[in-house]
Amino acid sequence: MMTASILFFIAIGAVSLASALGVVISRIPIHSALFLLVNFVSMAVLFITLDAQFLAAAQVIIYAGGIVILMLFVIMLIGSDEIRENAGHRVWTPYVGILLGVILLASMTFALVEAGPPPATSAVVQGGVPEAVGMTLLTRYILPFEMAGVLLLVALIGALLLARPPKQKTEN
Amino acid sequence: MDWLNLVVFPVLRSVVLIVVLLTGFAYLTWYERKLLARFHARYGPNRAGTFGLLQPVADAVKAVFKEEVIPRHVDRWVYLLAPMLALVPALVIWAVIPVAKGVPAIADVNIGFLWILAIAGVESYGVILAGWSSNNNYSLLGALRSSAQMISYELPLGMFLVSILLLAGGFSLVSLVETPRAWWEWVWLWAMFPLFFICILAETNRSPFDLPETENELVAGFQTEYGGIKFALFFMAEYINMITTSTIMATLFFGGYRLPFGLLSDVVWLGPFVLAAKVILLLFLFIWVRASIGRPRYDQLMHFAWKFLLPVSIGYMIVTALLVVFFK
Amino acid sequence: MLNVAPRFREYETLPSLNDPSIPALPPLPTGESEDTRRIVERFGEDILAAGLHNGQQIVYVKPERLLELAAFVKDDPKLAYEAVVDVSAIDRLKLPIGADDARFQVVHQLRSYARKQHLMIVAPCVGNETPTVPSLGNLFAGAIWPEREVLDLMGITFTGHPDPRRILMPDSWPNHPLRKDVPLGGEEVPFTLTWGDPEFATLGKQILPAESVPPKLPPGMNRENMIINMGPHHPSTHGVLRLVVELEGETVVNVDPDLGYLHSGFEKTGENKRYKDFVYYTDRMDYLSSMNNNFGYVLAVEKLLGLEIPERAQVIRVIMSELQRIASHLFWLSTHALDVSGTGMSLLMYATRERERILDLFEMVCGARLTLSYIRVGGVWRDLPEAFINNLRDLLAVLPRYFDDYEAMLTHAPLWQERLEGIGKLSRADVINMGLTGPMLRGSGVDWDLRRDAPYGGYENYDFKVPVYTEGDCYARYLVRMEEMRQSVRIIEQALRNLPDGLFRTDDRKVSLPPRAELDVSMEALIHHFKLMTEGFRVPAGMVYHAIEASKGELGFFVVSDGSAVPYRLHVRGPSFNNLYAISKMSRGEMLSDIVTNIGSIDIVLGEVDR
Amino acid sequence: MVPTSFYLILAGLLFIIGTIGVLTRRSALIILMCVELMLASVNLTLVAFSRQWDNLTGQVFVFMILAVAAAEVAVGLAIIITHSRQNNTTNVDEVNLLKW
Amino acid sequence: MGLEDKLPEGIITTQLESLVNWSRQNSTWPLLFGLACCAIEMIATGSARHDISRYGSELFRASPRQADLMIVSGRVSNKMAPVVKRLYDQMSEPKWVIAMGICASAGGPFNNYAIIQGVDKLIPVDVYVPGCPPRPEALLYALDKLREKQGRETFAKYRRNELAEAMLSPQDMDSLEALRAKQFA
Amino acid sequence: MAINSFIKGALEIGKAMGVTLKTLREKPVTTEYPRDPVPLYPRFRGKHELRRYENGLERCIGCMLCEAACPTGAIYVEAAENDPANPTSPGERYAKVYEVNLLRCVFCGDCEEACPTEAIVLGHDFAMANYNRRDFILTKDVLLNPQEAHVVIRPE
Repeated sequence: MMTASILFFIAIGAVSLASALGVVISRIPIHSALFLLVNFVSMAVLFITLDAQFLAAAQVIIYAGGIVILMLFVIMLIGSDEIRENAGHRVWTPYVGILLGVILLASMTFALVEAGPPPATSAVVQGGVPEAVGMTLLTRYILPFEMAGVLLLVALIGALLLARPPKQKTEN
Repeated sequence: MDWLNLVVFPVLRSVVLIVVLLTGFAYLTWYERKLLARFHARYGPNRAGTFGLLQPVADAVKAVFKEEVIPRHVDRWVYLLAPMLALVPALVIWAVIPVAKGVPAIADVNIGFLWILAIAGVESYGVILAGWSSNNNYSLLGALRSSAQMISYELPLGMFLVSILLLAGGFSLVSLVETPRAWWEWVWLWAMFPLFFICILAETNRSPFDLPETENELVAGFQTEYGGIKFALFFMAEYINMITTSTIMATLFFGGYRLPFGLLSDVVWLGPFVLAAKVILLLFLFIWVRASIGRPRYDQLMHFAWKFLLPVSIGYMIVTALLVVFFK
Repeated sequence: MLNVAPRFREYETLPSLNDPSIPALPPLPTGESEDTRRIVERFGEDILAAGLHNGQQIVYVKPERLLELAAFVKDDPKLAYEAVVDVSAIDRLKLPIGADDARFQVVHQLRSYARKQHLMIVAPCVGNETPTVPSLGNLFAGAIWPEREVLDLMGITFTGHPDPRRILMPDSWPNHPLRKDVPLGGEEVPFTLTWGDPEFATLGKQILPAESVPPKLPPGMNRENMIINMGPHHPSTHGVLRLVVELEGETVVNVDPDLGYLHSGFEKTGENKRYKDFVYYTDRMDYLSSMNNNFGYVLAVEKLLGLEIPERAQVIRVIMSELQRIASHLFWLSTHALDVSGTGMSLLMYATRERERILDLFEMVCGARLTLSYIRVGGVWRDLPEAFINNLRDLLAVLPRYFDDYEAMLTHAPLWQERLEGIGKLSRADVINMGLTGPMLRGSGVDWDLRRDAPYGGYENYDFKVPVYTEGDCYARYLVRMEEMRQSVRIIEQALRNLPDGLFRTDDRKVSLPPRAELDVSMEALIHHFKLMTEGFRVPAGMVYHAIEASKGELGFFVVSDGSAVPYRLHVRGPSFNNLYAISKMSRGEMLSDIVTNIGSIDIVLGEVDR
Repeated sequence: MVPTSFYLILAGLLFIIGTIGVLTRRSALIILMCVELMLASVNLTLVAFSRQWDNLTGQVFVFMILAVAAAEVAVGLAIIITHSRQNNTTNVDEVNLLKW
Repeated sequence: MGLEDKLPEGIITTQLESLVNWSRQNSTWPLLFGLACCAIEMIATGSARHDISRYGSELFRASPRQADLMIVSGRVSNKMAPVVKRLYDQMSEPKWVIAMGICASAGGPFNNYAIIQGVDKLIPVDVYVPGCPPRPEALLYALDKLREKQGRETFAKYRRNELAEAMLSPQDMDSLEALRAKQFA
Repeated sequence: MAINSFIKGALEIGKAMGVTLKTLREKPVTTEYPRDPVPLYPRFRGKHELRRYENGLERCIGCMLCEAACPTGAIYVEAAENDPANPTSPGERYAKVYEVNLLRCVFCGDCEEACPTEAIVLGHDFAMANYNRRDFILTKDVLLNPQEAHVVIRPE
């Protein structure tokens, strides 16, 4: 079973990497959003392999069911014309971006190699079920939980205010 | 043995389920056409086979042998992907629904409710992407409507589901059906059924809330550019969604595969039939509503969701929570 | 390249009993009325002629003072002609006019709702090849579309017109079809004799290319917004209407109707057919209420003829006209419910189910379901069959119950109310200025019904209520039509009670066929029969505008006769055409779905809009 | 059982892809998506650690991040809509009103 | 074309052919496309009294891509001609056309400048229905006639595109514009 | 009050659903056309037919009045002198060619009305659909020998 689950992990990981690349590379925003969706779903699957079913469901509900749809909605709303990526000035950013990314990758690899393999997993977490997460959330982390609620409310109001169409002189 | 349990049985079950669902879809179209015809004081299909029973076969064969056109102006990949995306969620939602005592369709997972919510969330992709990829203004409007509508109605739907969850005390649908309930719980549950049904209508894009495809305004809405088998897939998705949501409603509100008062609760094979009977009755409701009620305007639909359903559903949830805390 | 077989047979080549006379000019009006006197007093020499003709007030005015005259009759409280209901033009090329006489005349029909008066203003155009005349469009919104139609079909330029585009014909059309020097067109009718002609050899096999030219953006529309083409193939435009809709989100910024996709050349055809033949064509104009179309046309011709109609025929006509009104409204109801409520809605089927029963009655009487041509000049086609009265009574007994059913499904249904209330609002001033008629008028608080206020065909003998609502929205128009159906039932009941015995068509043998039995015994009857069938009847030279209250509004026929058996000029004022003008104003600022509601609420029939 | 390090490597790669996206792309929408990508990769490490140490705090953290992500997307998209409405572009290079 | 392109010829094909023809006969979805008077009778054909749904044809599709049958119900004007043609082109094979009423079939009473004298100048017509307008039953009869024709169809027809061959070659074609010009010459 | 209006609306919706439910119980009004005969009224005007006298002579005397009366020019008649020895019709002349172009006819009944000998009548056959445009020219042969006798002599 060990090998099977590792194979499974590799397959899902590959999907998630490929879709992530797709997000970055694709020219059409809608395609990017779709790749993002694939990435999120693969992430949810990874969560399940990590025994976090509740989070997996939450991931799908919030990310796939909410965020990506919202993005699609916005893309359709403002028109999905391709953006001229090679806009005259600042042609150097992509190269620098890729360079920075490579540096980041190098440093992380270095850190991982330096630290050596982490200790083998000790316990089998049965904490992924909703009850356990809920208990933790509403007891120990009640304050952050409430804060998150407030944050969402504020974001909601903020988004509303921001996206409200500019006041026009109605009635003429 | 592990393999058998892990792979073979689920696969077998899914195959059976898909076959049943496809047949169900085919005969649902027949059922709807016949029933709608009777509501309209006419006969409905009766040329293909006795009582038109072969009508779905004719439709299916015709659709398969129709020329497949991919218009030049569409976004090819997304255009082809969309019908499948529409159909898949309608099928996978079945994984958690119990069809008989101790027999979930695929698996009795402990996040059954969340699964339903999650899949309901991705259901709208097919419609949205179809509308966008068609590169047609009508389709785009249909897609916009669809996305807004789905997000709006998911909220009250989620609230209602959470309320039921509170009553049930667990995420599993199997235990929901099996747990006996007090009479006031039933009454309290049923009181909310009409509103839940409205949400379901909106979620499945069924008339009177079929705004994404409103024939009279948007020609065919998101599916304007689809023909042949691809259109049939959308059709399939809509109708399988109807079956699926009816099953969910039957499970949530009407005791799923169980007969009332615990009659014959030991006869396991009766379960699917009881469930099917309940589903057919609920489908009748779908069609009856379609025959009787006009369609609201898009903005009115949104107002209804945000200004009426959402507050009511939140209120309902709070009251349910109080009831559960004090009486259970 | 293709040879057309030279086998045209004209009616004139057939033995006709007396020579066709030389075309005559319609005589000038004589006498005067209070209104014409007032106008003549004010404008003096610039009024070319004024007075009464066929009982109508007509004023001929010099074109340079037309605008002033229009403003005067509109604003003068003693005249108060608030609305232009129709604009048409006459090409007098084939009439014996003098060399310095204008070739084109523009004819305006004005209406005063407050004083229940009608006024016809005729203005000759300046210039014979490129005629011009001032436009009344800035004064009366109701003149804008009719003037565009005249511009399109007659080629008359209206100076100062707010929107001078062609309206019916494609932009690339080479001529102005209603001019008298333009031929009717068409092709020969094939028979086995001519089947071999190259013209017909390829029929059904030759597929002609027809490129669609990308349409121009109508003026005043912004490409930045979403532009949607509703139609000409769209489920809810009630035919082949094309609406160019500018949307911002789902809010309508602008609507521009594009007509002419069903333009069938009725007027030109009518000018090439005998009076008796055109009855069949009127059926096909507003094909939902052909009885009313027959009625309007026949009344106009009878007015020219000065014909008296037997009492029984009058009552039969009223019965038929009202039945047709119910049938038309039922069809409107079903399609309106379909548009607003969706395909599954049963009301579509219920209303058509009851309509079928009316069509059955029609078939019983006329032998056809839709294109009835039952009302003929001089009376009606045949007498009522015996079973008709009883069947009609049966139907009348159940109809109100069905209406109750419809109302139970709609009137207070929350979704229906929400979709209709406050949608497509038109104020009283708007509807009058735009020249709207029928339920559009009555839904906005104008208490006007031609059946009551300018009675024709014996309507003065019936007691009925004219429903009027002041809200001016789609819901008010819905209520108006529902009530009209009930009132129509009342009228028919009264008519049935007073159905007299007697002739079903006039016995004036100059217009009406002799009974078949007489053919074998009377030579004179045979002669009349032959003459009526070959040449038709002649109509004295004259000019008439006659309007009736059709189910969709004021249906007017403007006929100019030169004394022959073929109309010289035949113009139809279709209620749908003028009512449709309001769609832009109604829909602006509302949602996309409301356009559909508004179209349904206007109740258009494209056959009549495009003619 | 897949070792935690695998998850960490995957998360790292995803994070880097996200970073590169943010740095290279100019469309505000895609930048937003890439930020989401980075957040998601962090989520993955948190869940992986949560399992590693048998401690639910990691999952609770992920929950918070989900909330933050939702809020961020809502506000971000609102900004993008407003901006594109006024300037008709979502190109971040053209968002330079504050530049002197 | 659809699947039939990929099939070998043989007995199975014949069996399949009859199945496919049967399915097409019983599931002919018309295009929701009304022009004039005949459109009203077409609607009446769908109404409760006549009930076209008995033939499985009540699904009037508004989008040409989903329709199999175009019922040209009424007169086609010069302005409408390109639209009709375009709609026909947008329908996917196999597709059929019923010219309902005499106006669509041959111009009918409108023998004048405005009306195309028969829609078969624009698109190939399978069944013509006389009548002005035809009774709903006449349309149902035409549908029966069409079913007869559908029953005789073969895959080969679509494979070899016989339909196109039956038409004249482009150089023989007269354009609508030329036709129009001839009328006024 | 939102709840109040909601309840009222629900009642109204219930009423509408009641109407449809009522119809569900009724028998459909459909006429099963090809199976059941269509109820036609005597005045219905369908396909043309030419009539004969009982002795077999054609009624048509070739007067061409129908052709003149036809508003759309759908009738074509060519008359010829009767052979006195073997007359086709009782009069002096008979119709050598009598054709109706069904695709131009509006079934108005004017020919019927015009005919002095009641030779041409509009029958009750409405099933005229066909595949080829050439099939719609009714020649004299077809007109004289209808497949089924649909002729209804109208009392008027």
